[in-house]
Amino acid sequence: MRNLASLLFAGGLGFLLMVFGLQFDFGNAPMLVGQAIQSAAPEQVGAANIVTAVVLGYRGIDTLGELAILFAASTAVGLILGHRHTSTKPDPDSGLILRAGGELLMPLLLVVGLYIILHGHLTPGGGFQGGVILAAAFFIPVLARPSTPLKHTGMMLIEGFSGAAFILIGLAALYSGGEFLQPLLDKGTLGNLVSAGTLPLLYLAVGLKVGAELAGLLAHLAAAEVSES
Amino acid sequence: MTLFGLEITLDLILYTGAFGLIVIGAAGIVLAHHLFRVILALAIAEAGANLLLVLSGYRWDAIAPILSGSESAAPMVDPVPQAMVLTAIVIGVGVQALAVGLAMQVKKTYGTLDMSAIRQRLEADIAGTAGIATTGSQDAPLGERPLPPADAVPVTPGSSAR
Amino acid sequence: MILISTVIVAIMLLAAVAALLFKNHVAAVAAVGILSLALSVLFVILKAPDVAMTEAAVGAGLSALVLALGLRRLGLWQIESSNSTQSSIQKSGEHTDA
Amino acid sequence: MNQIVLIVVLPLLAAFLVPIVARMSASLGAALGPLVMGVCLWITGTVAIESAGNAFAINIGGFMPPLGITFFVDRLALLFAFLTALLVLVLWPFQGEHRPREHALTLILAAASGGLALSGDLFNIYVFYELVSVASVGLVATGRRSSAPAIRYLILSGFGSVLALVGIALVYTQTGTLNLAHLSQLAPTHLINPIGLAAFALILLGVGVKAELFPVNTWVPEVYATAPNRVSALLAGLVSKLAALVILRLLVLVFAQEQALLVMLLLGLLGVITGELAAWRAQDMNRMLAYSSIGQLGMVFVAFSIPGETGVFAGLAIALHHLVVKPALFLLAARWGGALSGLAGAAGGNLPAALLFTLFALSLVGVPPLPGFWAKLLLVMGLAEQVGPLYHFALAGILIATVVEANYLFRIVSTLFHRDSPA
Repeated sequence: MRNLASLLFAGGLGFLLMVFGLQFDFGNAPMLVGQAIQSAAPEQVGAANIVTAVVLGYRGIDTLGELAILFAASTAVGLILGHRHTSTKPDPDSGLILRAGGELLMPLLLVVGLYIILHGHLTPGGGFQGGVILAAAFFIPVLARPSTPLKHTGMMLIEGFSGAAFILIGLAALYSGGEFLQPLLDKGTLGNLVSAGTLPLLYLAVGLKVGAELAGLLAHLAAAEVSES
Repeated sequence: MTLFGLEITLDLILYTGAFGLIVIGAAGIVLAHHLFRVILALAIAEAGANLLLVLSGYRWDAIAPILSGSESAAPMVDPVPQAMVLTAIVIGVGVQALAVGLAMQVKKTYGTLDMSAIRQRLEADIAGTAGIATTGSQDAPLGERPLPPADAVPVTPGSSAR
Repeated sequence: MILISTVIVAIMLLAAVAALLFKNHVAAVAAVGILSLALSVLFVILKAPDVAMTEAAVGAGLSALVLALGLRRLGLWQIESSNSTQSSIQKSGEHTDA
Repeated sequence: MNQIVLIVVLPLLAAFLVPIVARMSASLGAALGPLVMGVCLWITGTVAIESAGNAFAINIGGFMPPLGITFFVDRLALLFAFLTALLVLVLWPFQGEHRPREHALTLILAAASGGLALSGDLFNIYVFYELVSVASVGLVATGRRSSAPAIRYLILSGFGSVLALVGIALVYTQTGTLNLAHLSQLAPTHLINPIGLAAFALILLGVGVKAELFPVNTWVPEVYATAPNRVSALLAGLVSKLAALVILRLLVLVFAQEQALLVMLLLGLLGVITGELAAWRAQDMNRMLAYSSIGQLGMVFVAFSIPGETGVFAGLAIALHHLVVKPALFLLAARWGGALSGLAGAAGGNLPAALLFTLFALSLVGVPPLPGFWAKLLLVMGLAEQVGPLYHFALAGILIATVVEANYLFRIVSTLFHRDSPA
């Protein structure tokens, strides 16, 4: 009965949405704001990648909220699953190939991740995508040797200070007479690596924060003990 | 190209994809019996919503929103929905990880991941902590079972002792 | 473009249905991963390279990893069919149907 | 004036740093949170005095309004920001074992609540709303047996936010902007149509999860029954009101069409009826308070559905009254808890608490000289002024619900002061 009702609900929702969907003027987005941002972004923010200009400039506080969500999720998972490292029987270390491969891969992933983060204002990619790669780099040693847990102190420092750095850059703008998160520094030449003012710094903070949070989340989940009884 | 008198266009296909994912995800959230499936269904519905958001900023004759020097005057697709989707994807994975962590805790506490079993155990648990003897399902519709006035409810020995 | 999009959308919808109907949880997670990959290709077609990269890295990579870790810790990690005897992690009385 | 953004940013900064500070010095870590919340309280107060009640907007990042994100600061936003900081400070986990992670989550909840009160951008509201979700689920899960309610809550609010995201996509498809002020200019030509109504319904269902709106409030009883009472008080008192505030903003600014009001009226009325009846049936204190909270929020929505200023005033009056009363009731109930039948004569143990409980309960019902009466009177008078059968039906529903409410609250009060043990 309940199943039938929910199926009807889902079907009805789908039908309604479909009917509305066909009324949309697809491919001719109104772009009131998008157009304005597109023409103003090179001058106001100085990033060649307009999406980056929106993510860190025009909608910077969304990104801050998003970092906070990752932090809250990681904190909550840590709070729920707790520290059980002593009682948990870790998985056995994986074979030599994966261990050696992990050690080789980790610096490589770090470099690739940082590259993607630092070119976020020029090409597709940036703090989130690079951050995920950083997370993989941080997490691979755990995967290769589950008995040696993630270095918590170092991770905690990266996690705390990268988030704080994002906010402090924003506050620096507030206290130099502007608004919170107003772009600072010289915009430079459009398309150069050193351009777009504080944007690359912000993206670096985002990338480190995302990487640290996600690696922390993965480590918590991997170390969790679910009783077999 | 037409099918059953309906012209098949790109937007029809894309919107079918987006709304289809949302509806499949919604059905899964409501219908799935296993907690892990519910988490998967949530991810599916989120994917559909993200696709819909990207579609809302699409323009036919436009390039990706990245300036490459000379041709800066070319029209671009709307960068704002793309930025929103970036945010939404990362939010989604955070929520998903939290859900997986909670599922582990549920498994630890109740020993099962079956949604209806969890709900039953939960009801019993709440009633037990409050010191109420369970008198049948709490899910019964309103008015189905006659409810005695509160002071006549049978109490467990523990709570009447005070 | 319309042909590619049709194929991708079909893959996505099939993967979504499969993710909910497969009895095996590992296969279901794999189906969600495929869904994410197809979606990221669709994002490239829709001229959203940033979103495509994120969806590929987060949706197909990280989220699948999170789910796989979850499966492992929840005792649902089981690649072969459910009557397999090789189940050191799989708890015997576990409820596995969808 | 633009330092008001600090009430969002400072708690976030503190939350990021709490684990590190607590590692260096436990006492400093424990003091950081309350300190920051105190600073937020002070900032809100000074901004309120400085602005002298005039509304103003700050453009985050210094971009002109429709381009960037705007915080819209009026008296209502400042009031809710102030109450957020105050309530978080009052309900701060001072006692018990010090857990930096719990402090961090509470700080994040405070920041997100402040953001919800101030934000004037549709997607920014969504982000803060998700932040509230994640932080509150984390806090709920700190309860001893609350992992299952927490995950059911998380899944429902996750589903709600997917619906809200679809609604936002519909709005964006129609208008191409997200700024609420800009949307309110475009709404008459772009959003007064079926798509606008669908978008409103989707966003209403999404945000309604936190606001305990009728069909999406199944999490309320189980979460409030198992979460720590401090967290229940925060959710019932603060978070639900902020979600209601968001719904009010959207309704007044963006979706001001007749059908939207009717949808609100219907869902609100259903919430009142189901909530109060379920509260009447409830056999334990926490779930009774939870269901009564659903009923009260339903009244807020019924009030919001009255067109014009009257409805807004009545709804806000009920919401603010409930914001003060319900956390107090939850905290007082923590003393007794458990089954209602076990309460007989409990007042003897702690007379002041019982008297306070009685006072708040009387105000909740709306006994004349108490503030709850005036709030309800505003609502009833507003409904009576409206023409149309649905409004009169709602009026009858509210009055009957009040009788039911009086019945069960008086029953508890009389049990509390009962001399003998029950038969």
